[in-house]
Amino acid sequence: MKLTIKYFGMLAEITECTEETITFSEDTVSELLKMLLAKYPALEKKEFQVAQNQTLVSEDTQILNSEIVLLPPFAGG
Amino acid sequence: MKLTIKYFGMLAEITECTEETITFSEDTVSELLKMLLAKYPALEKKEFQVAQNQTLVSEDTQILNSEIVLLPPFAGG
Amino acid sequence: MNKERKPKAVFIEGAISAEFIGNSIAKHQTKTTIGAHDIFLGQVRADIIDGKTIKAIEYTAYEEMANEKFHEIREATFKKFNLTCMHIYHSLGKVNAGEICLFVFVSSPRRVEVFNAIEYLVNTIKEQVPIFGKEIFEDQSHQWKVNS
Amino acid sequence: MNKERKPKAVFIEGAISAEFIGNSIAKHQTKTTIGAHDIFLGQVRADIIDGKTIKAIEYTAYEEMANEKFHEIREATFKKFNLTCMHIYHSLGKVNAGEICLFVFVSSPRRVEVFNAIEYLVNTIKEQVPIFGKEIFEDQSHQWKVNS
Repeated sequence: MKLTIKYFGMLAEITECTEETITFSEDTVSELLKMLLAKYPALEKKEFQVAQNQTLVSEDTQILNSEIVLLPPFAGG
Repeated sequence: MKLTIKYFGMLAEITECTEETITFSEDTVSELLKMLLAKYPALEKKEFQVAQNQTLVSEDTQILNSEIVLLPPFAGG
Repeated sequence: MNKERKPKAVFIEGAISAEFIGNSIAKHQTKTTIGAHDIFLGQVRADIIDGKTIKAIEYTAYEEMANEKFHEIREATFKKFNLTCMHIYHSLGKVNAGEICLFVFVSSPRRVEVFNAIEYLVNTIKEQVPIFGKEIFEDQSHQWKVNS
Repeated sequence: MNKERKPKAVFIEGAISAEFIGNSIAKHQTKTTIGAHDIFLGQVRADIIDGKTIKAIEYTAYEEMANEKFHEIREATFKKFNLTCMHIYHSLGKVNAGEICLFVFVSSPRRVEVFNAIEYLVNTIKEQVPIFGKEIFEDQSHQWKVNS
């Protein structure tokens, strides 16, 4: 399937884009992350969380949606 | 000695004055209060504190000053 | 921290305006070590008691002692918490329901300090400062305010 | 309390002005059941890091999720505390040192409610809302803000 990945803050500096569309045939967040870390090794050192449907998800969550978001540490206020 | 007594809030309603000067020959706050309660029996039912030199004092405090203040419950804010 | 601060004027005649508060906030925008402000405002409630509505509170104070106490409380609060600045204003005279009678403003590099300081300050002011409030009803009768 | 409230706009482009805050306070003077307001303001600090001074923070957010989160936090806070009203504003884009980036405003009949609510709200916002801050130094280099 086609998957849109969005990156925020320091993560977008590493990927050099705020959004990209990839082809993804696996199942879980963990498999997606493996793929993204291979593409962007510098992500390995960064702390981040993954959101699907505007909700934080864990690594074993199934990817249902067409949009996945990578979020660095929150720093509001 | 001549003593000035000040009354605030609901206490001034009972005494019908905010300030008066009395002649006082005793020693402690407790003796002064006895005198004032005799003059204003309605004070008996009221909660209040006594200040000398801008400081709250207890009943056995000696009266040193020429000004004593009777303060009803504080209600700032 | 043993700086001695001069007593500052706390009492304001009548209500404290929203504009006054806005101006006070604006004055802090040159202080760039501040990361967090906390502002407490006390507002006169139109409480209904036995069918009668409070329309104003008339504040009086034993001013000499109140000013002394405000100064003591300021000093104690500066010692207890890491604050950059602190402002306290309280009304005297008549304040209508809906108007503001108490304005307490603390600022610090860090938020945890302002949360703790504002609560301590407001509670201590209510407890220790000789201020009295005459609650005036619509029919001009009155009762004396008691802090809960 | 199970009133459903519509999501309210939280994000403001650029700094939050002292005048905006003053106006917001003024609007509450018709609400005569309110006895206590508490206002928290987050201000951008000109921190010095390795000899370089922060001159601004540029805020971005994952807005769809942030708005959803703000709405959830509002609802949870209304359930937890007895509040008459609640307002939250956060900046997006560039906010200079000394300027205000967060404005949280709670009101209640009683002061204990506003003290507890403001602390809960500010901490929860910092913890749960996907907002990011790029701290820009005087020489235009930058680092990413981390909440402590």
